[in-house]
Amino acid sequence: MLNLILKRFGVAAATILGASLFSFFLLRKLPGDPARLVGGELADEQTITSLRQAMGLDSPLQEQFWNYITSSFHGDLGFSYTIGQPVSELVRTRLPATVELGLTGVATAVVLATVFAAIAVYRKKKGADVSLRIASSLAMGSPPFWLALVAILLLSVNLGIFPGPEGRLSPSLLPPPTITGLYTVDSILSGQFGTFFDALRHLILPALTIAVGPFAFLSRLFRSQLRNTMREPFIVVARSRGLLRGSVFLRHAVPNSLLSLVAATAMLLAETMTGSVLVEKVFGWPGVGSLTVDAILQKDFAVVQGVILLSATLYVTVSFLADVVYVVVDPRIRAGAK
Amino acid sequence: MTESNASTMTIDAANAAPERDTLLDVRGLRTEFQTARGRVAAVRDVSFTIRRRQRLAIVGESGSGKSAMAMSIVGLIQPPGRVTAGEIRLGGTNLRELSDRKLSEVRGGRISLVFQDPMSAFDPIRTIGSQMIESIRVHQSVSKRMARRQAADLLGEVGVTDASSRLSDYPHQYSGGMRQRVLIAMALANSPELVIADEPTTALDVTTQAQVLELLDRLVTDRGAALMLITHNLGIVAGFCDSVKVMYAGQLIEESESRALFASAAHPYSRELLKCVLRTDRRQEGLLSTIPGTLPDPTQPFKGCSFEPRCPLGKGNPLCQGVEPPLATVQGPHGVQLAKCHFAGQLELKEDQ
Amino acid sequence: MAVAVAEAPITVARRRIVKGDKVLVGALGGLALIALIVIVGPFVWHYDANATELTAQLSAPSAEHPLGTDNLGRDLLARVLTGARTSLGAGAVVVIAGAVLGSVTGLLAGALGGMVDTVLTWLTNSILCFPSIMLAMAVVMALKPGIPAVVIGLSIHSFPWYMRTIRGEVMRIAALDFVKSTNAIGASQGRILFRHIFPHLVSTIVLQMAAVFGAAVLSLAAMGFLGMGAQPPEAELGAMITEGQQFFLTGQWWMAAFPGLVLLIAVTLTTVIADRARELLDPRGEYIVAD
Amino acid sequence: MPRRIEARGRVQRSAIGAAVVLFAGALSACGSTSSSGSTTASKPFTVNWAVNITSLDPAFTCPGDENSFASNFYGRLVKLSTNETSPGITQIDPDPSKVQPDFATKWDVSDEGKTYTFTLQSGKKFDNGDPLDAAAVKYSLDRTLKIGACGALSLQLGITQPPLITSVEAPNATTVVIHMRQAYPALLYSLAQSRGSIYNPKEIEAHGGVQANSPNQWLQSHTASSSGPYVLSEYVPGNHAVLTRNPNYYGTPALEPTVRVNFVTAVPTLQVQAQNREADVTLGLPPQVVKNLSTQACCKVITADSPTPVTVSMNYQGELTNNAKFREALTYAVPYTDIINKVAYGYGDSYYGPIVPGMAGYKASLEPARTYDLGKAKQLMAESGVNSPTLNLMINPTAPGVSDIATLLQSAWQQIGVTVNIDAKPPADFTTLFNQGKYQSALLFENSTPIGGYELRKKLTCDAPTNNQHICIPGTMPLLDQLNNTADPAAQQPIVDSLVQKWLENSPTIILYRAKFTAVVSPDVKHFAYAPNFRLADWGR
Repeated sequence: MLNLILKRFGVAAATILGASLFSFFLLRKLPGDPARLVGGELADEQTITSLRQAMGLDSPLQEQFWNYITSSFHGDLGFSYTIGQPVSELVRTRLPATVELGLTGVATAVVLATVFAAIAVYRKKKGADVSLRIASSLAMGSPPFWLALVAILLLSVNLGIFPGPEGRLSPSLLPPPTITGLYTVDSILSGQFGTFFDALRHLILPALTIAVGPFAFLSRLFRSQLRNTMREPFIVVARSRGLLRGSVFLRHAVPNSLLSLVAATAMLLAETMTGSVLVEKVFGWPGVGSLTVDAILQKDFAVVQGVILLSATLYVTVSFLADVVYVVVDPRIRAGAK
Repeated sequence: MTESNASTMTIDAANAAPERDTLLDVRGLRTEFQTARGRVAAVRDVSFTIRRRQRLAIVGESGSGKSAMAMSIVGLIQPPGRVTAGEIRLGGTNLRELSDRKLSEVRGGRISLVFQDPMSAFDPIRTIGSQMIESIRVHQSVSKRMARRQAADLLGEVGVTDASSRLSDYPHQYSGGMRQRVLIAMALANSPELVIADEPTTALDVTTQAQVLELLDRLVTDRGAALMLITHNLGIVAGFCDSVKVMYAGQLIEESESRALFASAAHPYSRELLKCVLRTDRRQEGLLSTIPGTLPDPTQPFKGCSFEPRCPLGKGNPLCQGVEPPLATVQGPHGVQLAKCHFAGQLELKEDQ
Repeated sequence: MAVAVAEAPITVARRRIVKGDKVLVGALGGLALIALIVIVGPFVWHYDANATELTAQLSAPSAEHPLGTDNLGRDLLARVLTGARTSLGAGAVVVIAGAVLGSVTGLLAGALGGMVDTVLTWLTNSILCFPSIMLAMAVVMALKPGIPAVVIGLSIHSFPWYMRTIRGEVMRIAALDFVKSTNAIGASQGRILFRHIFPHLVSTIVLQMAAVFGAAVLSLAAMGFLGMGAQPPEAELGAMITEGQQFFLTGQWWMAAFPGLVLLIAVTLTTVIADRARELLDPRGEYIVAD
Repeated sequence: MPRRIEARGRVQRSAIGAAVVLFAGALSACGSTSSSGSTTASKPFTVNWAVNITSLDPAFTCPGDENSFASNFYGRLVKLSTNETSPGITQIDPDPSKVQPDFATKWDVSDEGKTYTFTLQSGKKFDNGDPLDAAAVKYSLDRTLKIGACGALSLQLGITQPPLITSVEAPNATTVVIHMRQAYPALLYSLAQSRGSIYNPKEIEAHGGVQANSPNQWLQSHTASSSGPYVLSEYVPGNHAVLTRNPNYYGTPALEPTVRVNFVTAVPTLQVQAQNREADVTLGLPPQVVKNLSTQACCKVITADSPTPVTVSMNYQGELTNNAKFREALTYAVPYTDIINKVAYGYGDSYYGPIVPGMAGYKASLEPARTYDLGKAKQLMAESGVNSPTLNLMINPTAPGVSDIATLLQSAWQQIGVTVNIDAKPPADFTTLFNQGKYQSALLFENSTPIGGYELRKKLTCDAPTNNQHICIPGTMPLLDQLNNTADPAAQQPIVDSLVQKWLENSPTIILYRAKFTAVVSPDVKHFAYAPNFRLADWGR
């Protein structure tokens, strides 16, 4: 078992290293000169030279990489000259926003996908199933950023049900004290219910938009998994023991099928955490995604590098956590792990 | 599709058993599957009865419709399968007319099933205990604690040592034989009147098979339940069941007391089956694959006898090819037998030719 | 044995298409229609996608301009047609490039094994740590904003799946008897790969390509939306949504609405096709066996 | 009686549960919409600003917006005078001779104009209590000069080789003496701007000190205390800043006790919040949105003339663009009115010359607007000897409106036989390539200072790093030397005129229009001032 853990850890570390290596050399092959960017339009050669020195751009590439790896172990991810803050600080302030959005979005997707797929499979009539398939195909095919725009136009501008694309909170409100960094959680923990409702209102539209893609994916997966599970012998056996179709469905088919969602959900979570760029951009959500876009356009190495490292780490961690969940939830694997 | 002239007469009727003793009465049961290539009848107008405490074996090759018949009886035939005709009377009620809710009181209550593959018969992520408790509490209004005690007792009864602590184990922690025992225990949890055992020993090794059968035998006897044993292995039927019905291509083609069948089968197919058993006894490989040919294509309508293409006696015979044989009564040395064959009663004669 | 298994479902699928799976045939027809319109349309429609006409600035849809005009008075129908051609064409390139790249690396990793396999597997694991958009953005940053960079990025992101599948299949089939015997006769390795192993995988690869296509088109549009894909004045659906975004809230909804709608329809159709095709080809599909 | 598990019921109940949760969400949404409107009294004065701030240090950073924002935290020796253009709304006067006292109560200029002696207010403090005195002023100016780059360049109005300011002295707590290499009265103008800011030496020394030619990282996201009207009490880069009134400020206290500045680059957000009156002031909206909002009750649009021309810079030494006739031909083939009306939505005006109208040194008679004259353009094309040329036009499409203008130019210049290849670059590449002069032509929104002489020097000095168009017109260098050595504005004018003349003869730049400054303010806003460096202290309800 220890061997297995060590091996997994090794693979994870190699993967993160690979991702950093890949991005590092890809990014350092850039035509633009970051020092010139920082120096600004009127910088003379002397300024550029000393800036290159200060930014560590004058040393050989492999040395730069080594420096980068060693300092990132100490939590130093470099300095963002386009934002004026250390990258670690940026990640610290931006990540909770992304996590809150990603978690809510994926959780919504999981709930909706399981509920609708379950109804579609459970109903004997074809209507529910056909509706689900149409809905999920449309969800799969809709560009999320476009959907966000339409939602904003209809629901917040025209009907005023939701706030405009203004980020996590009404500008007039102060964010709750930082406990977890998630505004909805923090506001409840500190008893600021007005802030909670405001944060929730701001969260609903972006989270729903985020949820569209994962919903399409998960509802398909869960539907086919449920159908397969319903064909498993133990389902008929349970029926033969006198359980009603509904009980068998809820007590046996659904829990067994849910297992198959764990890995997919984990991957979706990792993907939305780092890939929610578009939705963040449209809703003015101050997360990692919108940070990344600006950093790429501004060629802010340190930030892009940091985000990629973060993304790789997230992926590896999340897939590891998914395995842990399996061990906890699935008795067969749990037994194997002992 | 040809109309079969299904006989309403059964061996039981022929033996003139008292009516009040009848537990299950199946009449004209027909089960069809809707497939991409058309409708397929898996069970074709089957009629029979089971008396209380009777032990009945249904024998046939895989694909002959045995399991479909069993599932049809408890109303668990899965779509696209559907029971399209017939009556299934348990006591006075026609099970086909019951709502699913009423029917599920019967399932696992008055009629229990024991399945073929103990590996896949359990929900893999629930403990054995919770599944047993669930089965008990569906039918009996007892507390969880009581149900658990009952479950432990049952487990002890089927020979699981340290029963109460093994209730918390998951299915995969049991061996195949043990799982089959648990399955039997669950089937008997609510004192059923009829146990349908569908190939209960196929997945087990030979020594375990014997133990499981012995267990089944004992428990069924203790509880006074009737047993319907579905198998493709005639070998285990001898000495275990009172009567045997042989199924071929969805039809019952021979009905005999088991002594009578083993002494002299009334249908050529049964004879072939018996030959296989004998060969197996002589330690030869393979069980039933040795009957030459395969089951007829169920999507094609039958003309004549369904066994004709494989029948050592009737192959090529214009009568067998053209006319479906009736279920004929044969008076054998060990009692009345029924066989769906044009040559019923004349098999020895024909064989000698 | 394996040959029979791999061939049969395709035959079944062909038969079903001929017999008429209404949804599949409808979706295929719809997509073919869109492809036709998009390919032929720009030649037929009398407006040029880039011709500005300031007097017709921001006209609502009308008989003259069925989808209206944009803020520079360019005909939106012409732009949508050209834009859809760009988006769908680039999506097709991504799909093909990913499949080719993945097939080659997969065959290499599976056939050569050892160091090559280890390195390639490590590389793909690392690649899969990024969401596709992020990888595309990194490539854009290294090269320059534009469709070529995005296509490269998305292709890189899409190839590991093919590689893994093909690598596994090559390893599995290489162990089978008939391949060993072919080897004994003296057929070269490459011949074995392409004559015997590759054909088994075609249906799997095609299915994956169908599934990736929709996602690729959306990612391309997303990059266009972020200003990292197609560059002005080039018409591309995602970039057109961005252009229309500013006018969306001031009442000129058509600029952003139509490109998005076209994206929605095209990608949904490909999703449906990929779905149905998978059901037809998947042996675990809706097959029914009595008893 | 057998116990049953009511499965169907459960499915329905959970579905209803989900619906209830969603509905509750919607209800709460409605509930708080109504409440948010009524809390305007306690709401901080909110400024939505479409800008990305990368640095808060005016001693280093180049972009005007950043200097503008950062200048609110620092006091300066002098300030610009203002004129009220309409009730409550003021605009600055860039004339250096009208500069007013600020932290300095008065100043004396030596006879030859090379030494300025400032007398400061006494006993003043930074917001954290540290003394605000002559030593701090000397430290601040020295720091700006030492760091170099944009700060030093702007402070010395482009005269850096050799430096204009030779030394700064602080003989006592209330006296600062600035020695210059030569007389240059416009220095007062730059001292009144962000570059003349006074920092707290203690804070800076505690966080990295001063290094030559390098920015101080800490100061990019922090302020060195505050000597100005506002204190930066919260700053989330790329998101928002909260400014609170500095109780120790030496001057007139800020109008609003608290100002929240949201850095929002998403236009829809800005638009929606302006409409909902969630923002008191919205800056940086694209013109069509401003136009749209100007017709709505939510908003009042304030415009001001600002030195922000939109130009196509031609690389003076590039292939094709080195042809003066060709450049001139292009200037006659621009549909100026169309661009102003249809792209700038009327928020712009026309002129043609190196000095923006309203700048010190501008003469309307010298710089009349160009006309759209295709005949003349074609004639000039013929004279130029260039045959069916292709012009590479570099743009940064992330800047609003840029790609529209580029597309229009493409169609317009097509008519005189010029094929335009639009070369879109990401902002970083655009800046790098432009500053290195590696382009043929580039479309940009310029932001110049209102000092004509400075602008001329910046753009026309051969081989200067600021001359990114590589303009080098024979005979201009002696004129520029003469301009550098002339202190008196009246004496400067003839030199400026000749330089402008030279520039016009060579048409190095196509000036499309001058973009007007626009701010969308809510009707509650009673005070608003436009200045090159926004003084938020003068804005309020």
